[in-house]
Amino acid sequence: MTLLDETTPKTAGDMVTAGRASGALPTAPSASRPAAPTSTSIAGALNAALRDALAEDPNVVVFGEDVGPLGGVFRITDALNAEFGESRVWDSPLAESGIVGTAIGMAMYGLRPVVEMQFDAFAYPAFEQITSHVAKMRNRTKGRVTLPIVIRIPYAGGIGGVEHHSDSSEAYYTHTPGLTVVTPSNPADAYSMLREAIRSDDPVIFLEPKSRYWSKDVVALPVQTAPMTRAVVLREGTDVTLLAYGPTVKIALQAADLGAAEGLSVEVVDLRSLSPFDDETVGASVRKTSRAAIIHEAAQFGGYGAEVAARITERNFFHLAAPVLRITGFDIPFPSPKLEEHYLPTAERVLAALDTWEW
Amino acid sequence: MTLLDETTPKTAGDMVTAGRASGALPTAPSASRPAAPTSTSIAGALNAALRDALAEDPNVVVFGEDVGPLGGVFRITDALNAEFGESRVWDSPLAESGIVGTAIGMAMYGLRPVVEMQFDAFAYPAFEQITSHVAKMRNRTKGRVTLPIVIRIPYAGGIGGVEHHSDSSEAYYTHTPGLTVVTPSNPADAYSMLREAIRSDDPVIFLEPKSRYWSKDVVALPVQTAPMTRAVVLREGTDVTLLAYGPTVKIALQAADLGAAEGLSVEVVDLRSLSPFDDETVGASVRKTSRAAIIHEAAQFGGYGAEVAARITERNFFHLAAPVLRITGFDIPFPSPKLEEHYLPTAERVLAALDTWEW
Amino acid sequence: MSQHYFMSDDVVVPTLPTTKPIRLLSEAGRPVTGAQTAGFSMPDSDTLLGLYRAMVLARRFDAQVTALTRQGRLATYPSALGQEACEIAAVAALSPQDWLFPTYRDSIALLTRGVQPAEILASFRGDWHSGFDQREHRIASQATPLATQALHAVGLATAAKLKHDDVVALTLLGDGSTSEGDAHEAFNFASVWQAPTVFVIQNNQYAISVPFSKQSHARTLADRAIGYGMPGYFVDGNDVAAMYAVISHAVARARSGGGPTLIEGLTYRMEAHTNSDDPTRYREKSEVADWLGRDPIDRLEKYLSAAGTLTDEVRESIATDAEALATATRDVMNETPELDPLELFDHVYSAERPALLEQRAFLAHELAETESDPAAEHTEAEMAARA
Amino acid sequence: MSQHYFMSDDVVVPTLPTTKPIRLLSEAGRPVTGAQTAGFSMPDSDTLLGLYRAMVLARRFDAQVTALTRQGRLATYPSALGQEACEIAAVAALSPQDWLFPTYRDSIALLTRGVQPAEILASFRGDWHSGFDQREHRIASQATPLATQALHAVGLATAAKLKHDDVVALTLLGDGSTSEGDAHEAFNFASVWQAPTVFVIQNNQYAISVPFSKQSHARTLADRAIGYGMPGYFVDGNDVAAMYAVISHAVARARSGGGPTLIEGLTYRMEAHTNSDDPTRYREKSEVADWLGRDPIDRLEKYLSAAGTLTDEVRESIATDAEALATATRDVMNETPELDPLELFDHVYSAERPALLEQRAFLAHELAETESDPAAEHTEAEMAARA
Ligand SMILES: Cc1ncc(C[n+]2csc(CCOP(=O)(O)OP(=O)(O)O)c2C)c(N)n1
Ligand SMILES: Cc1ncc(C[n+]2csc(CCOP(=O)(O)OP(=O)(O)O)c2C)c(N)n1
Ligand SMILES: [Mg+2]
Ligand SMILES: [Mg+2]
Repeated sequence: MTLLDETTPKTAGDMVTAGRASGALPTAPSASRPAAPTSTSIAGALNAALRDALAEDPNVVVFGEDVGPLGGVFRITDALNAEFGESRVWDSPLAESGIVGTAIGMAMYGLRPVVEMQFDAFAYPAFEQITSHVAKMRNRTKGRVTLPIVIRIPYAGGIGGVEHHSDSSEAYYTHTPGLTVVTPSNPADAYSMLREAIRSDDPVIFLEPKSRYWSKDVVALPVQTAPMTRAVVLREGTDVTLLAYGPTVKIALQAADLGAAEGLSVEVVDLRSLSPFDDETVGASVRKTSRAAIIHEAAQFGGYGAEVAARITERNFFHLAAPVLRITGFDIPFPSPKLEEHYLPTAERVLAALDTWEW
Repeated sequence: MTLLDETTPKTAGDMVTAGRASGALPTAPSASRPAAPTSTSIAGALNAALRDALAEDPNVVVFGEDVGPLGGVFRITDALNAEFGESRVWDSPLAESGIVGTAIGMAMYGLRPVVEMQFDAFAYPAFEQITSHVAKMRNRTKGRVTLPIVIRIPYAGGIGGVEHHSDSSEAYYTHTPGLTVVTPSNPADAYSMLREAIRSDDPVIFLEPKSRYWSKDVVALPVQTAPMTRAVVLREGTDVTLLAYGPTVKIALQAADLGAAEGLSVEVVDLRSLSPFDDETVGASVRKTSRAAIIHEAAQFGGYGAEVAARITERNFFHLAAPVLRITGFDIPFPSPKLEEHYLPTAERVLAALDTWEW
Repeated sequence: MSQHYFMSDDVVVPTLPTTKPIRLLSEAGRPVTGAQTAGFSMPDSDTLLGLYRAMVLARRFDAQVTALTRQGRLATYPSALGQEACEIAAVAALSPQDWLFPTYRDSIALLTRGVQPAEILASFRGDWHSGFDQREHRIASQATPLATQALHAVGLATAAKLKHDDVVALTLLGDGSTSEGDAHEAFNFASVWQAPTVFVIQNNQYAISVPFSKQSHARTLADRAIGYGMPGYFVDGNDVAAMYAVISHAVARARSGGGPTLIEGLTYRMEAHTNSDDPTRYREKSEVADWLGRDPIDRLEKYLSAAGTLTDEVRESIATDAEALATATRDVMNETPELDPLELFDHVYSAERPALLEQRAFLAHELAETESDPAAEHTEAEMAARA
Repeated sequence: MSQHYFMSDDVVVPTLPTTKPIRLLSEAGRPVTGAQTAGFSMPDSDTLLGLYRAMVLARRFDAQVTALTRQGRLATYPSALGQEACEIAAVAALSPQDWLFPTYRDSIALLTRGVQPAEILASFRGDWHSGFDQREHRIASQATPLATQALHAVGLATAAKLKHDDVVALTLLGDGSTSEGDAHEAFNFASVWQAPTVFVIQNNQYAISVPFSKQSHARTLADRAIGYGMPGYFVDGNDVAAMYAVISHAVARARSGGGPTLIEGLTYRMEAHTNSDDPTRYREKSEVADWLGRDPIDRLEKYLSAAGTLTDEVRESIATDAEALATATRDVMNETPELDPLELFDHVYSAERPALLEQRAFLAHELAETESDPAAEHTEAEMAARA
């Protein structure tokens, strides 16, 4: 307006809620929530995390396809629309680029949108908004505009889904600088990591292993586990490090059991954070065992395991007794329901792969 | 119609031109074209390849943004609209998903569309069509519907482009089963590989290194070089294998010169085909030199170099004297024009990286 | 050169779609006259009888598959119960050489066009992603990524036009899918290229749980046509006579070089979105009951019966055919198709890839091992036995 | 619950945009009366004078930057020469608290809203991707990926609405960009959510080389509005009075809860797309000359001069300001900003990442080496010297 009337308004910037400092974790549980340990599924934990985040911070909003009265096709947003109303949790029109694009504008204004992509492959229409804006806005504006957006994506297979319902798309996001990509493998992490993701000032791709939604643990919510950017050693061992995340953590643990039966001491690391990668935790484990394998469902070629294998090797070459192995999906489109069992990594395949090493 | 009138038409399928057998390479040059060697740029070679393909096969069509009268922003389609007319080479509306999506329908009907994405980052709106259809159609239909589509994408930096004009997006495509991804580094390959891509029954992502468009060689067109799915040893050496593609091949050759000055015998391999990966050629080189490094512009994390490093290591672990190195862009969004020089790999950085090895 | 459209005097002011849906048959099955027909006339009785027969068979098939799905025999099945008028009219309006681009919801359109139950069900029971020969039937695979197939239809229609072939491409779209960018791009490409394409939106008023009021703020989806300079029709999607008349008109228009048309059929999804959906969470039973009273088959049946076209004899013969179809459909599910997991590697590329052959060999080896030792597991006992 | 819109009697039949563009000032600079004003009235003279001043300054800036670009001082610059009426009217119609979502083409809109030349040029001369403080100016970064910013505008407007803040978001769009899926999704989300958004399409009749006739088959882009149930206006984009009146109306409508509006301003891109474009390949010089005769500044100047508002004195003072602006703009290019390559790593994430710090350290080391030995190269001589 200066050229028009020479007055430069300076007020509106203040209307915008500045992003909150990240890093601080919640200390007090929501008053309304008892802390008694109960059997909780990943789905239930995610639902609780959304509920608590909505209750704690009026800037948190949840929208997407069917997340309102239906509660999402996986029921992760169950009852939230009824509890918080249409202005906090609502059904959007059916358009993923629109969902992510409008979330960007909301985040610019100080909201903290949590959006759901209904299935992995249905996030692809939003790829430009994610890659060219969500990932780059902070850098473009020298940190002046941060985008505290969480994009929740149920991913991977194992549920007998028809075509396009079982993609593992993590490699697309982890290769995109500016994104934080995390994935929980158990209910406690599901709760804690989603809370932390929502509290983060950076955009987070939050990958939910859909085949594990209904797997349960006894947890007392709210719970705070390790920071979401850190890997966690789930099981200690000395002979080999199995690296897994999301849906394959269970397989790694099964493989560890099978291995133990063969006298193999297997260390299992749940990566949790795919970007950033926790070089410290992983490096320490690999230097201890001198052997590592990474397990994921996505196709092998150019998959996330390639990065894991490459960086472990770069950083620990002279500690390695054998090449890092990749136990992954094949380099083919995800199969139809009846054939997915032949595609998905199994504990037996992990053991068979370990057998290929010269010990 | 059977339930309506019990007649099941069986004719229309025949109207559809069946995909031609792939693999056969052209033998005779177009009659109209002299074979005298002339100084030819990559841009010129690509233009000639399109012209010859259009002349040879009436099913070839070229469309996209500004590819008509303007000849494309890089002039790769220069004069083709005038020569072949609006029904063979034309400007489409401005929508990349629309361009790829309609190309799919055309290919289903027997055409061989060659479409242009104006810049790398502007292919992202087409990501769903590429990932969920272009890559999967053949598999979905058990080979009954093949999609002989070429998606040309000028990629990478080095031209002082403003934001979104310098992305290296190869890792997104190479991780997607069903796609063939190739990239030439010199005029002869540009011609030969584009001809072969257009002749392929499978969809090809054809990545054009935009900073090299105007680099020239003396070539006689039409030319037929190695099959597009094979890597080529450009320079023989015994101490180390430098792997490069597209814009970084020049850097590898410079590094080889610098290395030679230091008494280092450097073998340079131009990968040419990113998917499939030519394990045979690369493996032979690496087993000879026992050391390898991969150079690319894209960010390192989850970049194409991760796959290269991982598979070389898997397949040649006990031949390797040192970890495979990655000389790549940083894990940041591509910088603004004045800062790109600090981001892009250089021959000096390659040499510095080789210095980090214990020799 | 650029188009100074505002300077030319022959700009055609577009005709808005009607506010009431175009209708030829009242809900009571009586012929409609006057403005609501929008000048369309009743198809002849042979055509109507053919449509009736196809709708009855389609419904029987759909009900049978839904039942099989409830028994857990299929991975999923999106029913088109209540949408038969849209589905069958769309197929009936096409000539043999035309192409159909359906969605997951449109199995009965495939059936009506001659795809066998076994071929249709292959994907829903999880054998392979698509189970029929697209080229044989001129039907694209049933699209799951919403609205993507509309662009394929435009591309195919454009290719046919370029080759001077007499081919029209018709695509079915859901109301929800019109919100996707691809729907817009398809409308726009079709109109700019004057591609012989017909867009039939089945507005069944829900996208899974999301009601149409949250999907669009427009009076009708047919209004979208205005923005692309193409004709748009808002039609009673439960009136098969009207749907057939309007779609046929659009197909003829496309065939004669008149370009694309957008048609919205207002209908209702009587079943859940798929077997795994729970519609009680988002809609009243009364609403469903309400729409039961507007059933497309009932309506035509009343009309044809009153006209004397639908005799008891014909009705019975159709019923018999329908039962035979249901039996054939059940039989399909009693056959266990031989699936070869190794085929997973065979259709990814036309050319062989050494790395893929390695993976194929790995699986072949694994399968052979399992076969030779079906109980094989890495158990302690087994290890001990082996040692 | 689902919307049985065809059953309700109070459906509003949409009003089609006019076929001739809305106009308040004739090309000769005389006030227009009658139908072509569509009921809009002439802004007051103070406003018009303000618009005039802003247009003159904007044009001077634009010309200066184009000249600097021709000298190779900038990486690129997309000129808005000839589009000043659209650009300045859009900015002038906004209140301070409103947000603007511009594209690469809209630098003069930024200038008019108070962004300093140095801040605008930072991105075009290649210093950093965006050079101004978005929040200070309530202006988003100039968007390059076409139509993406329209969704950001809708999102921001929705957030403001949810917070009950009095904020309108206006986005500028090119004619070509309306073909993108994102444009459609933005129109639809805005109308379904009744977001206080104003979409201003500058139809400059070209998308780089592609004329509007290859972009749309509709009569006007304003016709798109019908399909979203929002008002659409087709306006003479070289008539700043009309653009200001219509945009102000739309902003007021949005502010009062009336939802979004779509406005098409018909204008012309007088310059090449950017400095690297060659428009002789795709358009006639005569066409450009033609549009020179419809210049938006001339038109207003004639009107204001005739009305006595624009005295020689005022004209001179504006000219002086314009020259001062041009000088300031040149001065910007004479300063060499200090760029710290290490800053490349500082804004990617809010939290530190160890691996990124390693890369930062690598570059710091490399920079330090080059600094200490500016001629450093891996030459044989150097190697020998080191040894
Ligand atoms: C791109 C994309 N996003 C989301 C989905 C998930 N999905 C499948 S069906 C559906 C609803 C579609 O509604 P509509 O278009 O009205 O068709 P209907 O199911 O009612 O026939 C959704 C959201 C999808 N298949 N594709
Ligand atoms: C998604 C996307 N595709 C392609 C481009 C390349 N591109 C930049 S400007 C332009 C033309 C835009 O035309 P229009 O929308 O009319 O705006 P104008 O330049 O005329 O102001 C194109 C194709 C882009 N920036 N973004
Ligand atoms: Mg629907
Ligand atoms: Mg334009």
